Amino acid sequence: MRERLRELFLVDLLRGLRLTFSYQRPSATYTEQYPLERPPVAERYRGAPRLNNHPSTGETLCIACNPCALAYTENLIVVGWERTSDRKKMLTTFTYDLSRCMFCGLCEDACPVDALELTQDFEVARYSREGLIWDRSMLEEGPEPTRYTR
Amino acid sequence: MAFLILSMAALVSSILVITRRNAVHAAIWLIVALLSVGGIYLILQAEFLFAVQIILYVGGIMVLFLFVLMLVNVDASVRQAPFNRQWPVGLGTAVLLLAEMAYGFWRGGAPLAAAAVSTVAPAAQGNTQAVGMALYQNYMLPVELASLLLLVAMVGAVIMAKKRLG
Amino acid sequence: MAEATFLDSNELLVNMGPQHPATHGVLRVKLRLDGERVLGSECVIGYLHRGVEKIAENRTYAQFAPYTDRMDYVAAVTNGMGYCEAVEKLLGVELPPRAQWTRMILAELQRIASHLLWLGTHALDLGAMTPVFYTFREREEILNIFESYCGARLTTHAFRIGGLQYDLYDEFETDVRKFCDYFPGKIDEYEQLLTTNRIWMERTQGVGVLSAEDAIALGVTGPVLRGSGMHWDIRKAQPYEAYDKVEFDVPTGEHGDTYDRYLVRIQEMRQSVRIIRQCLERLEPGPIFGKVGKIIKPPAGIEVYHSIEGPKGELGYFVVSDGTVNPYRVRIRPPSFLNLQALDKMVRGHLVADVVAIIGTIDIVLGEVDR
Amino acid sequence: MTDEPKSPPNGGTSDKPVQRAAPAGPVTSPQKPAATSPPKPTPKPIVKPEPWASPLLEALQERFPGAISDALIFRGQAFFTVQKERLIQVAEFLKSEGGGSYCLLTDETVVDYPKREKRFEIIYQLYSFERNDRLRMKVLAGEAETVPSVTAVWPAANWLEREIYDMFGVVFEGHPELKRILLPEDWTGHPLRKDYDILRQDPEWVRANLKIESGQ
Amino acid sequence: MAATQEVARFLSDHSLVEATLKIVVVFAVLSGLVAYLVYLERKVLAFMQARLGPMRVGPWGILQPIADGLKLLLKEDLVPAGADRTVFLLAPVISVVAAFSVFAAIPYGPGGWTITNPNVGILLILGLSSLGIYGIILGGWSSNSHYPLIGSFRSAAQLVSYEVAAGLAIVSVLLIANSLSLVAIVQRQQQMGAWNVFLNPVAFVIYLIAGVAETNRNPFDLPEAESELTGGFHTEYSGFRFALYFMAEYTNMVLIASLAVVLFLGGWLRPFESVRWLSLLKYAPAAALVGAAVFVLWLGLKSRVRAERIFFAALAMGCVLLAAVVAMPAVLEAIQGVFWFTVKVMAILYAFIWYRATFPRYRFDQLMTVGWQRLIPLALSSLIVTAIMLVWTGQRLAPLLVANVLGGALTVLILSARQDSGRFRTIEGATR
Amino acid sequence: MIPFQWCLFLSVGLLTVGVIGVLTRRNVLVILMSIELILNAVNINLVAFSHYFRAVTGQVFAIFVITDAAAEAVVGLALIVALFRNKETVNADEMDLLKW
Repeated sequence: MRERLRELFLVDLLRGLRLTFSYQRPSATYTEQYPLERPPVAERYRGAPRLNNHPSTGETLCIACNPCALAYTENLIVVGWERTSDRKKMLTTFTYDLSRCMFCGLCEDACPVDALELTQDFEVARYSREGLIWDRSMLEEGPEPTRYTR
Repeated sequence: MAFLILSMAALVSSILVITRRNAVHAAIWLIVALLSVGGIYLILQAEFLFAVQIILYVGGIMVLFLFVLMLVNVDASVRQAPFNRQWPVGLGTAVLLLAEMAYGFWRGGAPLAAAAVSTVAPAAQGNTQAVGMALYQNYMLPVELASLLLLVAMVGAVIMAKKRLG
Repeated sequence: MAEATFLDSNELLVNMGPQHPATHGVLRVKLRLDGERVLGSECVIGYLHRGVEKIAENRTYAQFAPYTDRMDYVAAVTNGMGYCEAVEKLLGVELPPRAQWTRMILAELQRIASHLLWLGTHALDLGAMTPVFYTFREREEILNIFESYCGARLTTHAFRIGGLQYDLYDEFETDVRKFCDYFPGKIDEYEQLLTTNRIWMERTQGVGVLSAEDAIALGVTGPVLRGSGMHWDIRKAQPYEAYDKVEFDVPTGEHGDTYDRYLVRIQEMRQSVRIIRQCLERLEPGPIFGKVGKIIKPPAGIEVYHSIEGPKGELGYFVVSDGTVNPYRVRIRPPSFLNLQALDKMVRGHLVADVVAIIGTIDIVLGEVDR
Repeated sequence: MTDEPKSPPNGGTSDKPVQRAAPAGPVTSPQKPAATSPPKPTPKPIVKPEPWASPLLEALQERFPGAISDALIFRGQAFFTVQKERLIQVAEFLKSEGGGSYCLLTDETVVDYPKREKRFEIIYQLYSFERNDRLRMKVLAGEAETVPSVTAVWPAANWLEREIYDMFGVVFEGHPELKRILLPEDWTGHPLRKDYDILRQDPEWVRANLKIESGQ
Repeated sequence: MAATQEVARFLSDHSLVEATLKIVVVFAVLSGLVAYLVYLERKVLAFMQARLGPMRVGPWGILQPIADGLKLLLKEDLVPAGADRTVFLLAPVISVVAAFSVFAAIPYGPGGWTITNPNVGILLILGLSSLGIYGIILGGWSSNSHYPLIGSFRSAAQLVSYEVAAGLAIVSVLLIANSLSLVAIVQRQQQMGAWNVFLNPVAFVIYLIAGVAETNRNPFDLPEAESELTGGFHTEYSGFRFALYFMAEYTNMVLIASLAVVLFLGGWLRPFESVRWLSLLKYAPAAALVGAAVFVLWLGLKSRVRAERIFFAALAMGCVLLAAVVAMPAVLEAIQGVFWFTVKVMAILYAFIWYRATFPRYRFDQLMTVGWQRLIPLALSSLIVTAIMLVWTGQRLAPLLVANVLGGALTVLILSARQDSGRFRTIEGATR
Repeated sequence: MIPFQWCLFLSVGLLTVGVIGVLTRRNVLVILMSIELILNAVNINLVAFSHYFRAVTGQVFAIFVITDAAAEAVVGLALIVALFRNKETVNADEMDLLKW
């Protein structure tokens, strides 16, 4: 009988209506106005790659050892180097093909010297495929962060 | 003036009804004709009938027509000849009919028009009320019969249009 | 569709998908109709086929792990966990407790996230447009936890063979606890919108009935099987990780219809919260990596099948080793693939509008079906 | 992917050309554990499959003498090989109550050993709800041989066998509609065979259907 | 010549100019209202779904309707191959004309606040609004595509079925009012001192449900169920013609709401007119404007964009000024009726949006079941009960109300008696 | 004011057109529509007489005619649907069998 009465007076529907009504309070809004307010990204976020320089000397930390290129077989990292006179490896070029990257972090894991790092920058979209192939200077300076204005 | 326009519209669209190849177009023209006739009712101060015409004819029967028209495959009939083989006979019969009517008018039209009371303002009570009173006082039995007719038609239609099982 | 749809008593072939709002991706269903009633169906799949199993043969064991995330892309953590466990089983590695509890917490969170996505889209298919926004809001919280833990939200690559890549971040426990505290209230809200709603009941009750016998015969697993009344959950039947040390119930349906499957999944979310709470209690500092070498190179000629209870059903990995660093063969047993096979059985005799509900209730992810 | 962008000429391609690591043998899989982990290559001795002994196996051998071979167990997972001709009977027996009611066919797949005489090893993963037990059954088949379909025993095998046909080209006899399932109907080759080159994925088909040059 | 004389008389007629003016005003206001109804719907839906809705075009997205309209106007007007071109182009026009023409007979306020008051007003409205079906059927048919065809069939079937229920609900109001004229219906409610919703709540509920169904809105939005039929009858339409359909649809919403207000909620009447101490409700228009000003000011204060702050401040200022004007006794008296009419219409429109945010969608056969097997018997029983009570006790509030509620409840119970009561299921996790 | 005869002329015109339609068209649906035209012609007459002779009876009869038209249309259309299902045609001259 109770059930019947509830059905008769549309209680089930009214409960739903009450719920949606209560959500109209401004504090319940969950939207982030993305370009206006940039969402905070976690510390461990795996975003655009960066090739770190030494903070004080400005020299690259990369020792051109190559495991990053081998860590991931999508063949997206190409490390170029040459031997110096004392048979040490010197990094010359470093290309990173973001169009093939799936941000798994294996290359970062492989780097023994914290040179290659996936940063918190997540805006890596480009207008061309070529724009996604980052060379060494791009990797060292990082992408230009997009500025949004209204 | 308005009467002339409306009656011309009714006549022209009714001619289009019977000449269009595509039955859906014919139905659309029929709707126009019916609306014009409804307008004539309005001019003749039959507001209730006007409303009934629109609701029942235009809003009900013609929707049904369109429904059925779209259900049955009209593509084939569009390509076929719209008229049947004995159309000259039909046309002749119609012309004969027209002639007969004309004769009737010629002989009896004038006295009829003379007998017509010149129009005056409608009765104080609304047209709807008058019709309603007439329907439910003088014509009670026909109303009941009409409702019975509708019921029978409905049942018959359902039975006929139903898909056979098995 | 022929013009004379409604009058013909002939059969009629209708194509649903692969671009259709209600097929959840690139599924194409060929429906044989009598009017609006479904006489039979045939699924055409493979639009998202990427040859994951072939890729596995050309990658090392560790390198293949990120690819598993891309199969059931709404439950990446569970996929990765299954794969890592399969390889660990192959190697005979034991995990330290902290790694096990962490994996369980994340896997259960992922189960909730997957169910939330299912709930939202399923409701959307049936015309309730609001739940999807609510469920995505809660799913967002889970994804935030994932992001803080491993740096990615969707394709997490959260675990490594032998343990965890990262230890938990500092606020992990507070975050998860907070989620566990407020989430059951949100489930109540979804239920207010749907469970007792008469329209929802009419749309789902008695629709897509699948008996337990049929379900087993067709290889259906997971919530769909449980909705048909089979009390079977791999976490209970053949516990992996440390599921034998936590208490939880296995919800089962009775009628095997869409409504029961809906209730089962709702209950499963509650149970997952329960598991997570217990895991949090047991979580203690300690090592997070088992004894695995730098190079994973199992001996030749051994093979192992390992399956876990994914959000969609039994997710199995069959790994064969030939003694090199690359697996000789990795076979993935996708739950959605076999569950989708039951679609034909379920849609027969229902209306076209029910097909939408039934596809929704199987909870398929085409990335997993096609691999 | 065959001609990948080389590093610029001055980049020392001398001793280590950049290359995919696929079959390159002892290239390190750069696992960098966060916590301490012992660096020794094999953590503990790995057991080999051992002979399997169980009442079920005895019953099987008794009912189907000579049909069962190579009954082994590894990591608690039992498996055995069945003669192809007796497959259906064995399957029916296993599904029946006397055989342990293995009524759920969890998976059916193939491992391809092209060097063996019978290159295809068809694998059936069975599960019994009553015994809460998994069982692995194998059937060997050569290149051009057909295998009896188990769809009559376990309807779940329908799509699984179609997938096997699609990926390996194993033909199942008695399957209701054996056609490709994941790949297009006019695809040539069976990609999961070991001798199917991943780099030559039917460029003809790609050109005809996708109107592009194969990207591989 | 008689005709020319007639034309001359027609033109010099004072009432003709007045009517034209009114038509223009009503059309303009209605178009604006419809455009902003879409905005309102998006916003309210968004808030109910914990979102913000349109935010990009103008402050808080208030220019969104203009942007949408411009976009639709500038879009290519596609006619699918194989379509019946003339009919295809004509169909949306029929829809829109039918939807707009009906507003001629709606009384927005007392006295001159109506374009025309025909004595068969309600019949006229029902008739004209039923012409909208042609827009739907012909549009779906002429598209020469399957989904629109099915969509249009569903739509038309739905419209026709639910019109019966709505019509029956209206008839019980007509019985109480004793007239077909909308003005007379409102006046009768004034005389009775009670709105019809209190005399016959069952009919009101039926009318509301049927109204939702007639406007093809959730939970009865099957013709446009995108998860099944992509877009319904207007799938193939684009650009301006799509906009016409869109307008027709939302105009119909306004129409259903207006009719509900006139028939059941006392039209232009102020609530509690007979209660003396509540007569300060008279100042509600001014108060509403002040409230709007405060709200706008609050929005402006929250905004971080300078231009927006200025805009909102100006808007608030305008509202306050308008409030001052409105507060003048003469103006207040004049707009009283229209104000309350609008408020009630907006409330019902809000309810329509609210339903959309909350309910799932019915299946087509269930929709028909609800229409034919629930609503129509209920409406019939309500009609019979009303008629009996009118004859028996006359037009008195209490007996009518009690009898209608009891009759309605009884009917529902009888109707649902056949249903199994085991619908409410729960599943608890079982440990075994 | 409108002369009485005009109404009658219109009525005759509609009637003739309707008769032509009934007699010459092949499509059963169009024939049905022509019948509706004839009925409308009758109605115009009835309403006109009712108006000019100030008797409401004509309108009452017009209402009966409309009722009849509705019944006729419903049954006719149902027949056509049933016929179409069996014969796949809507042409009158092909429906020449006494059984189906």
